[in-house]
Amino acid sequence: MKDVELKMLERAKQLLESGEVARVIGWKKGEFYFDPAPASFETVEELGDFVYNGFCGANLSKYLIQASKKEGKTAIFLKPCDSYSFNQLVKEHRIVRENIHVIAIECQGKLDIEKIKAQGISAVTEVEEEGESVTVSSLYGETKLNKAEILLGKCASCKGKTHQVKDEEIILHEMPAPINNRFDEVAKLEAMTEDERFAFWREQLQKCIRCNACRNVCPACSCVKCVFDNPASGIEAKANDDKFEEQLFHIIRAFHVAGRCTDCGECSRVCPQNIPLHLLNRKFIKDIDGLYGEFQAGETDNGKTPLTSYTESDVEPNNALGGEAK
Amino acid sequence: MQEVTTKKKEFTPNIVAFCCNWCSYAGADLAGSSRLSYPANVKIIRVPCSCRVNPTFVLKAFQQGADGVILCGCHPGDCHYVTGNYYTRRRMALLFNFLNYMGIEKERTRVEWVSAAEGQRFSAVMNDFVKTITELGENKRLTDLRVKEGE
Amino acid sequence: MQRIGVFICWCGSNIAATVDVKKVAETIKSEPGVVYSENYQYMCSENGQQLIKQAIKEHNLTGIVVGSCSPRMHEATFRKTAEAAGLNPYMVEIANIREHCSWIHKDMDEATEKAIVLVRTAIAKVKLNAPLQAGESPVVKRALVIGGGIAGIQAALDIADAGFEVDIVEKNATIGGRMAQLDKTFPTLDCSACILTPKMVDCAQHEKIDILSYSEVEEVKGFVGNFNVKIRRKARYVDETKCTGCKICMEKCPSKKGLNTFNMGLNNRPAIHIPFAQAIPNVAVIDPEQCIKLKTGKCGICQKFCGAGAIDYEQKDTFVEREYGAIVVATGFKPIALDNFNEYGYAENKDVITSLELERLMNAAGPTDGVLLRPSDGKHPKVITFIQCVGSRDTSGCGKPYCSKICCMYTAKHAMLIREKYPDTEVHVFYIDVRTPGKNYDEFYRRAVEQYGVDYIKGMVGKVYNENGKLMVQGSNLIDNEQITIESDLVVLATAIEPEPSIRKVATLLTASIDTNNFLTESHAKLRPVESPTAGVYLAGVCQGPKDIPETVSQASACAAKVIGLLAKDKLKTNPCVAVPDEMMCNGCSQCANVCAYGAITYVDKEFRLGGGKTEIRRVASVNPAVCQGCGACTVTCPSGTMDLKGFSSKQIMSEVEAICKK
Amino acid sequence: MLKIAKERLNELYAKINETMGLFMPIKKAGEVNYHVWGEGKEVSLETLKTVKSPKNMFFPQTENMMKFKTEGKNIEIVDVREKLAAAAEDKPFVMFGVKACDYKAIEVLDKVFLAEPVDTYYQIRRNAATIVTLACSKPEESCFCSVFGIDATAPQGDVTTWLDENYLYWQANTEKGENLTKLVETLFEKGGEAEVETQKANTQAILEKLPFANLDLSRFKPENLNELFDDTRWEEMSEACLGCGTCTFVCPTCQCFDIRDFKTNEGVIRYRCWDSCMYSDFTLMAHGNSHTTQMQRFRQRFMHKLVYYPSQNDGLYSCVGCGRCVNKCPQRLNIVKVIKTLGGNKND
Repeated sequence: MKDVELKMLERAKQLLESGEVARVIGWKKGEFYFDPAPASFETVEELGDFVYNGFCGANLSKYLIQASKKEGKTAIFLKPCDSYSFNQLVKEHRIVRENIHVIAIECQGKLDIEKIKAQGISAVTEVEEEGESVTVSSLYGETKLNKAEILLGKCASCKGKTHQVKDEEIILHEMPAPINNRFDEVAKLEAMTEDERFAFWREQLQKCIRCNACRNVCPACSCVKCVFDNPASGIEAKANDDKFEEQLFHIIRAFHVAGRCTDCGECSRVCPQNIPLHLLNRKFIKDIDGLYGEFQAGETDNGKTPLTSYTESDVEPNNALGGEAK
Repeated sequence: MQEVTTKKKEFTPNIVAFCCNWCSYAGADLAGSSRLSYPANVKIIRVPCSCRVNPTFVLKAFQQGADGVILCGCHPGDCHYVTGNYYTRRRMALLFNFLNYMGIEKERTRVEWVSAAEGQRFSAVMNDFVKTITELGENKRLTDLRVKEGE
Repeated sequence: MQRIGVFICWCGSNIAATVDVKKVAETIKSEPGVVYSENYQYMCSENGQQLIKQAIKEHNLTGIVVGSCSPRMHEATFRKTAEAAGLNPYMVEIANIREHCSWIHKDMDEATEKAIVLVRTAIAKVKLNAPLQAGESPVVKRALVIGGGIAGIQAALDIADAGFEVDIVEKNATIGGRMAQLDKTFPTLDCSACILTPKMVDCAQHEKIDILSYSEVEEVKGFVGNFNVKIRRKARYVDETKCTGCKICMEKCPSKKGLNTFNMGLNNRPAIHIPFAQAIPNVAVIDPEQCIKLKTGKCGICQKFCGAGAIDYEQKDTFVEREYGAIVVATGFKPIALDNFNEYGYAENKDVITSLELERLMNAAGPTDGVLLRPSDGKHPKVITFIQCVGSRDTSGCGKPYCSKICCMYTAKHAMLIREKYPDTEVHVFYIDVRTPGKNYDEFYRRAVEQYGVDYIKGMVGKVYNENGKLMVQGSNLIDNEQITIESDLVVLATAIEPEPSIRKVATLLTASIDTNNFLTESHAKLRPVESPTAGVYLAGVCQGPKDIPETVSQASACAAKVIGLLAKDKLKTNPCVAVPDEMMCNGCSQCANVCAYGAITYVDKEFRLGGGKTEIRRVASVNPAVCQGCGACTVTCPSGTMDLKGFSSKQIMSEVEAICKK
Repeated sequence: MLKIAKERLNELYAKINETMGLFMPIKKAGEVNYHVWGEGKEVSLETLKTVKSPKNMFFPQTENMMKFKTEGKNIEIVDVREKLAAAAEDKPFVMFGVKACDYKAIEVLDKVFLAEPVDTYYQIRRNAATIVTLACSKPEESCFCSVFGIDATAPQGDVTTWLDENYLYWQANTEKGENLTKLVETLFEKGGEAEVETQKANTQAILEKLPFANLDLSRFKPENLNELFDDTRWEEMSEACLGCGTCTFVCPTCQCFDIRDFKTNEGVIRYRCWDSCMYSDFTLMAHGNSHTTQMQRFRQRFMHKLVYYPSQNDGLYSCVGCGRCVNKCPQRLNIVKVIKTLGGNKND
């Protein structure tokens, strides 16, 4: 992975030095190996902090809403799954495509520091990646972990390693094959009784602190002003005061991104209470696939979404239960 | 136990029906002028087209304590606005499915197409829906407890 | 602070018998915002309206709620009342306590309680109403008539006579439509051509009428008063301005084996042809599927012989775009296909024919020059059996559930004409019911039975089959309660009629609604029978429902009257209840435009102040209020809540929900 | 000092629960937060950082302030504090297992809510609570309480406790603590001073090794306010900020709230709920918003923690180094990065 990072750094330098782009959006070093933060680099000096490692899970595409409106071109590093979000944002006219230089980068699956800590490892100071094994050093000792156990939730059901958009690419090694299990958990929930499902979601959503991290990180939630922040919407709510509001927020959010959500998994990655929010969006995706034919948001940067199109023979709502056309 | 049973019997659900102006509201009018009765706990909100019904309205109704929500519109293909109800059909199919996924009883939500000529059907649909919701009981899963404070 | 007035109508005893109107009015008085609440026997009456007007003025009302019949009935009435008293007409809400309450509930307490909730709901809404101003749009003083049959012709003539320009778009090469194919007309038995063709000529000669034959509507944009229509003028390969209608080409054309559709395919016609002698325009047309020159490039005989030099094999479809203020749809009908009715043996037996085919066989200008000869062998049929309701009043799903309305009368006509001309012919008619409402209709039918000795048999036909060259019609006689078989030479099927299939496309273009039988839907079955729900679109003839010639002509004239009324105005008021975007919230994502059926939404780049002296250019939605029809599809598609609908705003609907749910 | 064997802790909880409410770190749906204790609940005392901090118990995320009951045109105002006070008196509660940083955070909040004018809602709950703290024995990499002078090995509180493999050690510090001790005394035996001292020393050694132990706060002083405010690096520090409220909602000292109305069947409930300076509508007023960019909002948060608050509270920082924001920020921004960028490290 180090070679990929070096190549990216080299390319970023070239682009900035040649003046081809005014800024490069990537990740910069944090306090630890495992906490790189998204960053915009405007000078070669700033690139001193540039990093690309197993913890660069963040989807950077949303930053382009602002960046693509700035003076000069912006180069961005997109992992395969981020490229879907990019396309979707272009489709919705949120990104000025001409102002962006997309560098498709290699991704071998990203790691989740919370999962590492959940193994009982506390006070992590260093992480080393070596192929499929990860060595974690802490103040209390050293542990070797298998990469598969500590993948980010979204990477554990990777949609595939094909970029949907790119102007150039930095891919030095073969990337792992897609993992087609993303509807398994949804199906498991579907198989439960209504009571069990209600209990499951109640318990999960009760944790919600309405911090809006899921919404604010979501590339599909790119509204200038969210209905939940807008007193004129009639459903404005700042903090949850009742179980209903948690449901309202998550139901409406899932509905608003239905047909637009690319399943990038950022919502679940950022949730401080680890609510499996992606299972909400995946339900919509699964139903759309089942009822109206397979659809992957962000596969292209144009065309209608399943909710802005129809066929005369669509299934009736009362018969649509379970998400399969009858 | 005794008390619970009697309470259950007394339960009269509160039903919100969104009706499109051109077909279903007119169908409800026809039910009226044909004197085809349905329970008084069905209350109709007139919307220009079923496609005007935002999922937030449906949720708002449940929040405020409605026990069932039904959307009525022109039959697919007959929409006064050409395609409005086609969008309704997709939106509500997905929304209702989703609500059920969250554990909301699937019978609580319904979409029916009722033309302006179907007064009989309107009445039948409403009678049936009220019966279903009465059997299902109170909406407890999507209601906002604050709304009912003091009850 | 809102000052709401509430007016509860008794509607005589219609409401007052089951709703305690006084209690409703009294209870509502304590609703926040309500400053006046009254009940009255008939709010819609002159006195009732006077009461409202007075209250608006005396109590300075900012909004009113009328608890009465359906808003579909009197909303407009009370809006006018409010306006007359100086209140914006959109500050009126109706609580439907009749159709949705008093008429369906029997228990007074229950109905009263519901009425109170309904009135409260209307109050909740009216509190959020905003005064709306109807916009204005100019009216193009020209009408389009789609379809050149008798309905279209009549409508066009009436409109043109009032001094407005009219274009008739006819998809066939000539106007005239179905009526041109008919022989005689009931109940007077005058010759169809004799009464129709002068009207066709009138059209052709009228300085205000432009006939676009062999043309079809391709695209319709705009809205009432301002339709922009793109019309495809199909290539007829004959220059309309040059052709003199001499018909030499028809004689010389070597490709003569085309089915003569005007004669229902009972004989043939050349590739280049004029559909019938009195065609308007009297101009030839080439069937490209049949023309040797157009198919192989070799021939060109007609061009050689055409003295006028009118033949143009290179002709292409052309398009004209015109503006219209109003559109009349008169697309007519066709008999249904009989594929689902094998029992009548129509496909196997040449001598089983439809009534329209019989019309051609009896017409002097038809394939047999008016002599009734049966298709199989050209002999005079001696026994003719008519079968009624073939595909009409059919609930089996094979045919149509409705009554085609014209069959009883034309069958009586056919039977009578045959008995008149060929008295030795035996005529039987199988019928379910004979329906003869209409002036002189029943008399006409009785003449057929009593004077002309037509044998009417009440009963259905089970089967028609060929036995030794004879057509055996096996049916039941319900009066005598017996199964009978009639050995016939000719069987005539009174085939159901259905709207011309092209209607679907036309309806889509016009965004006019269609019922389950493909008939165009009228705005109100009784009170607005010739208007489509789409403003500025009117319906004439069978496209709206089965009807005979007198009815069609009446409806066409009624359409014309409506169109004239519209075109006589210089400006139109537009519906103010349209979508309105809040630009501050708009992401410019285009989802709303994707679901707008009217193309009312466009996007513009706008500059917004961000604070700190910074600005940002954003793509935002913009709604054309004259094009928007106010369905609200965009409002739900919009995730940011940018789109709202005036008159049915999200806040209004949610406040209604709240009011209903409040216990 | 008293002690109780680890396996008898449930008896202790049950005993407290007989007469008082008992809130403690309990795992529910995979996450540890303060919940009401009950038999069979998954207690997780060792968890250093509950997702929501204990502040939620005194300053709940949402709380009704009053009700406007309407009937027709009449409005009656209902003061909910009477009910609240009665309930608190009826059943005072124990907060069990509060860590040193979180206890310090309550002190920070006290200075805001208990200063004149007193926030009576907060006060009622605060008075009803007996706080039992628990010393940390296994600090994490994101912990930096020592930077703020907090001793994680000996937290304050009404009662201080230490937990090792075998025992929970108990020491009352206040009258409230004594009262609580009396209630549960019978369960305890005496002793444990030596074990506690050992644990303190061990923990102390780790605390010194923590990566953030040497953060330098010296620059965050009222006199540097303008200089810090105008620092050009705020822009790059905040550029990845999503504007979500995670940091503020997990923070044990963030105290901003908003007041809103909610319509009910009976009228209107006026409630307050946590607000976040990270939100675009924070301090939104009729004239508009005084913070128009995310940078300004971001700066507000850290300036408040490190400069504004201390300048009004005798140098007391309103960060306690719990490290929740370090763990939870979706894009890995946090106060440590800000302190390092603007203040530096003592060893640098």
